[in-house]
Amino acid sequence: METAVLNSTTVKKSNFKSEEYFINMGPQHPATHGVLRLLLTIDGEIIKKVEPDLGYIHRSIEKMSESNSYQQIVHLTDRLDYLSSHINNEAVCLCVENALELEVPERVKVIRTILGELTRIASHTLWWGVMGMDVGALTTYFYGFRDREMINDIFEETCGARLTMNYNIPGGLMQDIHPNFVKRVKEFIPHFRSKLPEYDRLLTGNIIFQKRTKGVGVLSREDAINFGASGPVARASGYSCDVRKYHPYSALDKVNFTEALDTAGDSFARYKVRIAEMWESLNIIEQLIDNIPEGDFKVATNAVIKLPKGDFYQKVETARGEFGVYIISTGNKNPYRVKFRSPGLSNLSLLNHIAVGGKIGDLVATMATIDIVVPDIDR
Amino acid sequence: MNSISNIIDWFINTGVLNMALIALIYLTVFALLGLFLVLLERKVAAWFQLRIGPNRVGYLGLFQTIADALKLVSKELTGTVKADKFLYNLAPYFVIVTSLMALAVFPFTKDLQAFDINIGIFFLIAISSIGVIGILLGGWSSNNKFALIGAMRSGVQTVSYELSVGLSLLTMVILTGSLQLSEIIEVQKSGWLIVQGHIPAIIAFMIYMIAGTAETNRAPFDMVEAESELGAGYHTEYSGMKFAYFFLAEFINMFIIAAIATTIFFGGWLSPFGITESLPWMGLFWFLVKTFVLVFLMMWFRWTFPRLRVDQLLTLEWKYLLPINLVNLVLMAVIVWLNLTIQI
Amino acid sequence: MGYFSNIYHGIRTLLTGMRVTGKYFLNARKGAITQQYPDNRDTLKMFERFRGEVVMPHDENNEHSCTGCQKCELACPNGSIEIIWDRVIDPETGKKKKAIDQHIYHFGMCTQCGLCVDACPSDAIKWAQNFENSVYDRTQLTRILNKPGSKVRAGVEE
Amino acid sequence: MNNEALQQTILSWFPDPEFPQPQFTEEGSQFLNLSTEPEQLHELMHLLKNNPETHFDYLFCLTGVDYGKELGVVYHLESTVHRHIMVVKVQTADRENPILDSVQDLWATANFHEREVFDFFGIKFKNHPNLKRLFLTDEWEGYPLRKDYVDETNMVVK
Repeated sequence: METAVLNSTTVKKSNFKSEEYFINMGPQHPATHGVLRLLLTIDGEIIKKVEPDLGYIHRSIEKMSESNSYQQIVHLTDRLDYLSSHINNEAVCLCVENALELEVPERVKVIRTILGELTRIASHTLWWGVMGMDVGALTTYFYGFRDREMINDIFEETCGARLTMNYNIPGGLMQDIHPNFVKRVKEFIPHFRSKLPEYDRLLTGNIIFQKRTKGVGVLSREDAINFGASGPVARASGYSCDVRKYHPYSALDKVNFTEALDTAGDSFARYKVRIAEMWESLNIIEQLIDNIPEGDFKVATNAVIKLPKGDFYQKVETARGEFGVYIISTGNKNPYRVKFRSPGLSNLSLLNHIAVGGKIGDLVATMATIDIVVPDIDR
Repeated sequence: MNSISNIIDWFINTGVLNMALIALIYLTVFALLGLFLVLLERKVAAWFQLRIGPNRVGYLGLFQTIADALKLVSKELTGTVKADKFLYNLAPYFVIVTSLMALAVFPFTKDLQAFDINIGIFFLIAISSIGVIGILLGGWSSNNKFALIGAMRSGVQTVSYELSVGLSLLTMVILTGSLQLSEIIEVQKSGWLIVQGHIPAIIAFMIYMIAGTAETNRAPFDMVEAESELGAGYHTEYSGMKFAYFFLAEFINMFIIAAIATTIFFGGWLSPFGITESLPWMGLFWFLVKTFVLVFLMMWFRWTFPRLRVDQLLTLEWKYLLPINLVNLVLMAVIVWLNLTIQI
Repeated sequence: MGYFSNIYHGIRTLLTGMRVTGKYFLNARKGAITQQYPDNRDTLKMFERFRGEVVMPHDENNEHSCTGCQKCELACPNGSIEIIWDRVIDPETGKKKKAIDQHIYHFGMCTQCGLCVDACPSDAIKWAQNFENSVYDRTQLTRILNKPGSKVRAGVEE
Repeated sequence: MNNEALQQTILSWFPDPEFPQPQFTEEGSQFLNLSTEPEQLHELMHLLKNNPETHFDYLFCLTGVDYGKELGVVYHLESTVHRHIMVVKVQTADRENPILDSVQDLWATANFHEREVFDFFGIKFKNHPNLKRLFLTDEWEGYPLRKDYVDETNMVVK
C-alpha cells in the first residue's frame, strides 16, 4: 500500500513511473571493508533506505572476557578495531589501573601516548589509501601503505607484532622500548611531513574527488550528537568531542595540540578532519619523543589481579572515535561483565540517516569517510 | 573434379580467400596486441604505484598475459540459471567483433591498410558505438542487478559521449575536407593537423581524449564496472573466455581510440619533420610510437584520478564538453574560412 | 566567468595529481617497495622481538630451565600450553621436586599475545623469529617444546 | 555541574515521597550513579535530556547486564553543553519476559544498542520501532550473554 501511495504522488509530479528494488551490498563487496551486509532499497541509482545486517564475524568477545583474567582481556581487544589495537589495549589497562588506583611511571605514560598517536597515523594512512580506492583512485592505496609500513616496522621492532601488538599490560608495558625506537620515530616524522602534502596534491585538491565528496552524506551537529557519533565523524559536523581534550589520559594532558574540527559535516569535511589529525598526531609525537623520562617500564602487579567490587568506565580516543571499556567487577579475578563501547556501531547507525537520497557512488564515498572497521562493530 | 576447381577459382578470383587471409592475420595480430596492452597496463600501473608488476612468467614477465589467456581459455564457462541464454552468449561476441572491425580501416603505413573507404571516420564512429550494445545486452541478459545498473550506466555514458567524440572529429574534418583516412594523412604532409589547426585543434584533441576515455569505459569514467560500487558491473556473471572477450575488447578499444587520435591529430604514420620519409616501413614504427604515447596517457589518467559519479559524468558532457565543442566547431570553420591555418 | 575559471581550476588540479604519479613513474626503478618474498628469504631478517612461535632453548648438555611451575599455562588465554609434570627425587638433595615431563604447545591455538613469555620466571621459553608456519595437517602444530631426554638446568629455582 | 548539585537537581524533580524515588548509589565511584525503577525510566530520561540544567544529550554507552536474578540496562550519559557525565541504571526482576521502555525516541543511537541488548539479553524494549536481533540470526535460541545460557556444542568453559 505504501508504495502505491508513493507512486501516485510521483506520477503527479513527473508522470514517470519508477519502481523500487532491493539490492544486497555485501557481505562480499569491495566497498564494505570486510563482512558487512547492507540491504539497499534503491530507486534507479537513488538510495531510499540502507539497512545494515551485522554479525557475520561476531566472536562474542564480551562473553569470552567474562571467563578471562584482566591480563588476558587486553589481548582480545586487539581483535576489535584491529587498526587501533594499541589504543584499545591502553583503554583496558587504564581501566584496570584506575580501579586498582595504580599509578604507572611517567615513562610508561609517554610511551603509551607516542605509540597511540603512531597507531592513529597508521590507521589514518590506511584509511586514506582505501578512501581513494573507494572513489576510484587506486594508486592512493599504495602510497598510503608505503607510509604505514614504516610505522608497522617501528611497532614490530618494539612490540614484536605489526597489528595485534598486545604491548600494554595492566601496570605498564610488556617490555621496554627497543633502543632503535626513538631513532626510527625521528626518521619517520620528517618523512611523513614530506609525504602529507603529496597526499593533498594527489587526492585532496583533485576536482573529481572534491565533486564526489563535497555536499555528500551531510550530517548535522544535532544528528551527530543524537546518533552518538564520535571521532572524526562527529568532529567534522562541528561537535567537539575529542576524548584526548576532555578526558585526557596517559601523557596527553602534557602536550599541546588543537582538535581538528570542521562544520560542513559532509564527506569532504570528514576527510579533511582526518588529514588534519595526522598533522596533529605528528605534533604530539614530536613534543614527546625527545623527552621520554627515564624509569621503569612497569610497576609490579599481582600475578592474579582482582579488581575491587564496583563498576569502572574508561574512555579513550581511537582512530575511529570514542572507545569505552565498562567493567563490572564483583571482586573476583574475572570480570562479571565487560562492555566495549565501540565507535563503529554508533557511527554505522547513522549511515541510513545520511546516505538516503544519494546515489550508489555517494553511499560508497560516505561509507569510506565513516571509516568503519567491521570487527569493531561485530564484537 | 571440375566443380571443385571451379569453386577454388571462384574463391581466388573474387578475392574472398585474400580477404579471409587478411582477416586471419589481423585477428591474430590484434589479439596478441590486446594481450600486450594488458601487460603494458599492468606494468605501467605497477610503476605508478611503487610496485614491480608481473615479473615471473618469462623475461620481465613478458609472457604473463599469455599464461593468463591460457588460463582463461581452460576455465569453465559459468552463468546464471535465469539468464537470457541467447543474448547472454551473444553479448561478448558483439563487443569483440565491433572492436576488431574498427581496426580494418586504419592506415598503419602508406600501403598497409586493409580497407580504404571514403567514409573512414564516419565508419569508425559508427562501429565504435555498436560495441555498447554488447555491453547493454550482457548486463541486461545476465539477470543480475549489479550488472543491470552497470549496463544502464554504460548506455547513458555512451549516448552522451558519442556526441563529443563525433563533434571533435567533425571539427578536424572541416580542416581536412575529407572523411577518407588515407587522404587525411596526405593532408598532414604539410604539418600535423594539431599544428595546422592550432588552438581549435588542441581544444578538439583534449575533448576527444576525455570523451574517448569515456567511450572505452575506463577510469575515471569506469562507471560501467565501478569496482567499488558494483563489484564488476556488467560482466559480473561472465567467466572464462567470455569474460576475456570483454576484457580484451576494452584494451583493443583503448588502442583504437589512441589510433584514431594518432591518425587525425598527429599525422598517422608520418614521421616528425619527414626524417624517415625514404623508408616507408618506418611508418608503422611512427604510428605505433604515437599510438602508445596516447595509450600511456590514458593509463596515466586511469591510475591517477578518482571516478566520477554518474550524474557528474553527464554534467561534464552536457554542460562543459558539448558547448565548448560547438563553439570550437565554429571557431575552426572561421579559421579555415579566413585561412589562418599554419602550414609548414 | 565562473564557468571558465571552473574549467581552468579543474584542469590545473588534475595536472597536479598527474605530476605526483608521473614523478613516481619516472623513479619507478628505485622507488619500488615490493618485497619479492620467497626470493628474498636470505636477506629477510625479522626483528629480534618478533613473535613467531614459542620455543624452549636448550643448551649443549640438553638442559633447559623450565621448572614446571605452570605460570605460562595459567597466563595463556587460549589454553594453548599444557604441561605434564611429575615429582621426581632430586639426586643431589634427595628431596622431591617438580619436573616437567612434556611441555606441550598447541601452536594452532596460539594468538602470539606474549603473556606466557612475560609470565615465565626463569626465562625458559622465548620467542623464535620464524614465520613460515603453514603445514598441511594441524596435528603438526602441536609441539613438544622440551627435547627428549632433556632435564632442568641445575640451579634454576622457581 | 558537579555531582552533588546534579543529585540535588534530580531529587527536586521528584518531590513526592510516596512516589518511588531514584536512588543514588555507590558514591565513591567514578561517575554519579542513579538507579531507577522501570516505570519511571522514560520520564526520568526525558527530564535528564530536556532539562536545560542537566541537558544529557549524548548517550555514549548502553550496556545490558545480567545481575544473576535481575536483568538490567546501564545508560552512560554525557552533556555536550555542561560536559558532565552520569550513569543511570535500571533493573527488572522478570527474567521470562523483561520489558523496559525504549529511549530511542530520545537518543537515536539507542536504536542499535537496544537491539544489541535485546539480541544478547532478551530484554524487550517498549515502543522500539524495529526490535529484532542485530547480530545473531533470527532463529537463534536463547540469549547468549545471560549468565545461565548454555550451549554445549559451541561454548568451551575453562
